[in-house]
Amino acid sequence: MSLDFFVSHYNYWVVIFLMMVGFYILISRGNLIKKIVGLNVFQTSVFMLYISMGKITGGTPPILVGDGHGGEAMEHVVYSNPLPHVLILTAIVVGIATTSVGLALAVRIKEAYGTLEEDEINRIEALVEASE
Amino acid sequence: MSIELLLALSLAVPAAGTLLILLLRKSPNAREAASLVTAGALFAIVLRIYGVVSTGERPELVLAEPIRGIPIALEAEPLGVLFALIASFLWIVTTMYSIGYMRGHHEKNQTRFYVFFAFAIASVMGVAFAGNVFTLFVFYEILSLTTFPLVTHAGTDAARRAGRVYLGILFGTSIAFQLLAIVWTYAVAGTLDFQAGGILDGRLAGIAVPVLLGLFVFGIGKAAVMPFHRWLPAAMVAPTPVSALLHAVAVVKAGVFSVLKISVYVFGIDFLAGAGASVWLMWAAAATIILGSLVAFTKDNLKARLAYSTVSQLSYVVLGAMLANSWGVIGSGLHILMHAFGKITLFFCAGAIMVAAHKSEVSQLKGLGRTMPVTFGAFFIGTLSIVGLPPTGGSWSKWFLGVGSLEAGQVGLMAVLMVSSLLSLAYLMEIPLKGFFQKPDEPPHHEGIHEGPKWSLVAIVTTAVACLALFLYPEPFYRLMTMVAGS
Amino acid sequence: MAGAGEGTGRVTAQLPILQVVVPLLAAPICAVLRHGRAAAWLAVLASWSVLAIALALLGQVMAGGVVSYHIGDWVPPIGIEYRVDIVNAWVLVIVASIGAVVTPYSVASVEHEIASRRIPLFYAAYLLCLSGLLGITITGDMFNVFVFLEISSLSAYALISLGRPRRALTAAYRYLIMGSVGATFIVIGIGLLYVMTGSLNMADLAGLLPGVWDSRTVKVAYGFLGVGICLKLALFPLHLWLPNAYAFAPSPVTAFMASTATKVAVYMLLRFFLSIFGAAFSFDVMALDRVLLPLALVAVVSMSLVAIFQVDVKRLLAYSSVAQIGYMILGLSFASITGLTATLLHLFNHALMKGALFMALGCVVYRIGSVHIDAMAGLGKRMPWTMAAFVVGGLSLVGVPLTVGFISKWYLILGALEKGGPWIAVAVLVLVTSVMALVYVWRVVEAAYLREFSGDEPTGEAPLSLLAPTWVLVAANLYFGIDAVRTAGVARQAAEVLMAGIGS
Amino acid sequence: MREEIIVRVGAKILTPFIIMFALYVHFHGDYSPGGGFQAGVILTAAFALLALVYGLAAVQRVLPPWFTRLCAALGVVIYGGVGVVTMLLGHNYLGYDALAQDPKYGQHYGILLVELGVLVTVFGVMASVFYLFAGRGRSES
Amino acid sequence: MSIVVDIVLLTLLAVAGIALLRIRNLFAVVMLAGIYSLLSAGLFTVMDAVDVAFTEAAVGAGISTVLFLGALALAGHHENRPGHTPLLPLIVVSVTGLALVYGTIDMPGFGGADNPVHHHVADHYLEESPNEIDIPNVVTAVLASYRGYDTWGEVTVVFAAAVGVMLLLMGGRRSRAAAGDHGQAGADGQADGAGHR
Repeated sequence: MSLDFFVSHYNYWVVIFLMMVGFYILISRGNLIKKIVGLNVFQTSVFMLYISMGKITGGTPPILVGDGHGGEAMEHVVYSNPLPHVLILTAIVVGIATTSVGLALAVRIKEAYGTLEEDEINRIEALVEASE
Repeated sequence: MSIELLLALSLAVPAAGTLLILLLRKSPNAREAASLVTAGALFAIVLRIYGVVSTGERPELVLAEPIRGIPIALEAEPLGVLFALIASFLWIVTTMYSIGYMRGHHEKNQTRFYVFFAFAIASVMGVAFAGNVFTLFVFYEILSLTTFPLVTHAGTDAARRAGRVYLGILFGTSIAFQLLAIVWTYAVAGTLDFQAGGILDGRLAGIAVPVLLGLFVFGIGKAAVMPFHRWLPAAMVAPTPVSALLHAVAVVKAGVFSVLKISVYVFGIDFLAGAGASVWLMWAAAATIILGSLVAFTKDNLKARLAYSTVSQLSYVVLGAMLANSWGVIGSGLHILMHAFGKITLFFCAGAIMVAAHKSEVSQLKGLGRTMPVTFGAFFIGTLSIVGLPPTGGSWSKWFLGVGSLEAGQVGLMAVLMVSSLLSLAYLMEIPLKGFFQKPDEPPHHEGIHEGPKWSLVAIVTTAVACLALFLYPEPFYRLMTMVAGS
Repeated sequence: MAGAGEGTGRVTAQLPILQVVVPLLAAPICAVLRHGRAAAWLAVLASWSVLAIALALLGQVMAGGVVSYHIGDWVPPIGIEYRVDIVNAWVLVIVASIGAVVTPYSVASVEHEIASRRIPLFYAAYLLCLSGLLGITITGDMFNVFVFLEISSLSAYALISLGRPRRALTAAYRYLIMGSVGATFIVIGIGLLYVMTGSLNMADLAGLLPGVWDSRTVKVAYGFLGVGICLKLALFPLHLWLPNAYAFAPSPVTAFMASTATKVAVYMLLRFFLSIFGAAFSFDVMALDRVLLPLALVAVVSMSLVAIFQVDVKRLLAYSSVAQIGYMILGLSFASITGLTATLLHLFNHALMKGALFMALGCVVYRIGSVHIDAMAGLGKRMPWTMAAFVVGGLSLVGVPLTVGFISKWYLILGALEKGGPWIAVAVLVLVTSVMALVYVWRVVEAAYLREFSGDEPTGEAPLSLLAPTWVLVAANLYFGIDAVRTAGVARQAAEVLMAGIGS
Repeated sequence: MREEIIVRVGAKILTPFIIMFALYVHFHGDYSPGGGFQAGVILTAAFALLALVYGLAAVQRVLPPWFTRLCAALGVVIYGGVGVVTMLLGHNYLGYDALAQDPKYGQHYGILLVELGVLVTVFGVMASVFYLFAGRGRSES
Repeated sequence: MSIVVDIVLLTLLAVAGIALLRIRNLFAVVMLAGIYSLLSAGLFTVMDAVDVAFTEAAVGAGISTVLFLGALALAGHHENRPGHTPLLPLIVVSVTGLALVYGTIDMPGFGGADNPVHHHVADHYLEESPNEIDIPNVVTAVLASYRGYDTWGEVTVVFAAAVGVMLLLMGGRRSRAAAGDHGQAGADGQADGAGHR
């Protein structure tokens, strides 16, 4: 594996590592709120993956410089890709939307079951089911 | 009136009958009159269709086309007409019998009984006149469904269990085997139409042929080839007219009819004989014949004994179809007829005994023949017909089946037929003998016992006479079957 | 206004976007209405216009081929495209039909099951869910799929949580977690495809992807999209969220979700894997058929078995749904036109039968508040129309002829037999599981008809406003079982389109 | 209780920054990073922190829940309404060119309007959600 | 220079991630998650995604923290120790992660100007938006016009979330009040009326 390859890919790998940390929190933790934190970390890291894709080395943010009327003024400026940014803006919003619904559910579950721990909820449900 | 319209009417009349019966539920007399009138009308229609078909016409009618190229279509051909004649005639008789029985036995939900009975007959007509395998399958399944409420009529735990077995086996086999066989046939032949000479010749070969045939034969659970016969004895919990319906008029006959029809019109007897595909099924049928008779021997309950007798007798028909020659087919078709009349007589008698004397076990029948001479006399005639002795119609079908066996070169099957005839003679003849010639165990208190309800008696006499008449006049039916076998 | 002069011409050109905009704009209006009834009727109106639009679109597509709609007048792939071919026109009709039937059904049902002040919000969420599903189906843009997926999912979580038992909450939460994981996987997959091609437009991608088929990235993207979608469509073993979600959600929600949500997920699978990646890539390179076949078979067999032992009838049907999804995937795994026809037909047919069944159960809940199998004893006499609907739906589920279920089975078995050889075993398995379906359906029927009612309070038949929509679906079960030429024709055409791919 | 203090102090420090941010983001969306969404979120954040510091009731007097709920729905309708208007003007959905003679102006108007829709909805939603979370503990204790 | 910032930020993110995994006081977890968001916002800035960075900061560190705190206030903030070794999650995560890493092998290198991703539609946005839309911030142009429909979808998602939260949290805390006797208000004798707590 050449150094070039490493330099041009390490970013992805760290991001993947972060994604997996989030994913791991999500699926291994029993606390309903902690799970949502995990989901947030997971998604935020996916966002980083997208943004990494859009980056051009030596580029600048995709805000056109010049007089704003025709981009021909500054031909030499390299802009990073705006499209991933747009997508991720949308995704962030979706993320917070999911988080808020998830948290609302967690609150209601706490009120109904008196606990936020998955194990205990499962135990209560198993009891109810057995009594059916 | 166009003949196609008559075909449609053969389904529509009993279906309309259900509505009529439902509307007249408040007044039992009107309700039962409606039943009788519908039955009579249906028989008249079928007779008219018979007239046309016997001249060689094959009227057709497409009802719908669920899947492209596979319509729900009706077609009148000789075999179907034969079956339709049997069913529609026996419906009249059974309705008469039911009027006596259901009232005499104070059954609940009588309206439901007549409604579903009429429904069942409508589906039987569909089976009889099915123009392709798919249509046959459709009405076959509807028949299972419409007879289910009849089987579970009593609503007891036993009835519920029986219903479960009934539907489980009939639906189970038809979905798991028959449907597979149908789709397979379609995949191979590209059509499902019944055609003279079959549709599979030249399209299927090797081991696939016997396998496909086996899927059909065992998939038609109503033919009760062992090991899929359990539903028939189980369904004995139903009221006797239902048993008559199951055994003689509709359900089992629809089964063996389907087997015969598929052998003749889907496989074609020449193709079957050439491929030797049906040999293993001949022996499956033969085994059922013998085993059924043996089990019948051990049953003391009269209806159970008759049920196993039916299991055994049905396989005669299957056997005839599997012989794959003209004599076999003729014998098979005639046996549907002869067994129908013979067995319905026996069931009617069993029901009459139950209603009049409240006896259901063979061992309780000693001396009862003297108080119920007509019933036991009819039972005797029915027995002769089932065994295949002159002067009853049963002797003809046995004869042709025997000839067919020899023609097929299966001398062993001939022996099977003989043995089983002896067995059936033994287990059935015991009943009239007990009735007429044995002294009752206990001092008789027969004051309350006399013949069954008069409506039932009329039915019993009718079918018993028919058994005799069929010995003298088998001609029209023989002609129909030669048309099938020759086609 | 400008378009007024040529009224009809303009409207037909705008149909694709109206398909989604109508319910989506009705949703916020519902949310601010004060009266539940007003919101309900707005929703009914919206759902009926959705059906009208969907049918018109199907007509357009069948007459004139693919309809492409450029949102914002931007030519794809620059802008977002709505692209309707016969495949998604078909799925749109399925979703819209169910919506049009379930919405009026929900009026009485919701008033009974949900607190009155939440009813306007319920309809807002319901319409959002509907438009989300429609949006996923109609769009020709990958990322737009994700956005509408989230609209439908978020509203679905909320709708499910409205069920009365508190277990509805945990079911919704579990669905939220698994659904979000699925959505995130889909986003990852889309991102990987995007990085290799620079495009998000489906038709465009279909043209670009063959150039990068060999790359590992595309294969991994394939895997992530696959897992993500399978989570959404509850393919065994990723089905764990489904049974409780369906069992504890309010009746109309269950009826709606069971008949539409998983169907749309199956559509996504077909669209992504067959149109975008291409049937050739999926079957030859990724061995999709060989991966899906065992999963589908295990799903069908094991879930049918589990269903047999359920005592809660809603849950019984939920497990049956997972099994039925197995049938759909099974058809796909045949990798043949007939198999796909079976899949596409079953999308429609299963929507009809499960819709009818769950709606019948909703009637039961409305009257006796429970769908425990013991509670249903003797219901055949007390609620004859409801239970008759259940029986017909059940027979359809079993696959009895003259019902839609039979048509699906027919094509599925035909597909297996066409392949010949060991595939006969698959056909046999399909039939055996039909018999299993018979067992679990019959347990309910037996309870309803052959057991005596034990309680004392008399129960009447469900109100007409519940029964009528239920029977509309029951009638559809029968009608399309007797005349399936048209539905099968469309399904077959769609299957041919899918096997050919967009590019060619 | 220590956590309480952290929140109060943090809120006090952050509030002015957040409001400044919101204004900047809102008005410079076309020229620099930002737009309706960011502005909406930041605005809500400001209100949320204010509520934490000065109490929910005080904020709700200025900004009643029915109003935020209305906003949430209104923004969606504004955004979608722009699309409907362009359709009525004979263009496709969200074809802003229809909004003025010069397509560029049309685009400007369109973007302005939809960003307004975004701002209204995001603000309305975030505030409503915040109210529900913050209000729930209080309502019955 | 930017590569150094990049590496530092990534390292900090990794540290924050691990810490999130291990800490069981949810209050601290939420704060740390906010920090994680801020760090990622920093990373976004480094990678020229200034709009995203603003949003992430506002959402991740702002709104989302507030919501989490609100939820914790209602639901308590201690997490139980995990009961058993989470072997299955570990396997799932490893497989997923390795699959992704495998997928990156053929991915165009980070920051390459020739990557296909920059040359299909992105070109058009950067070159034509001055003529077609004429606002300097291309992200806004794409967001509100070229892909304006996605943004409407996004607004709708937010709205859907509001509807969801309202449905869930509006009204009193019925279930808790009723849980002592029979589960849900208006108990229908169904399913889990048992509600033992």
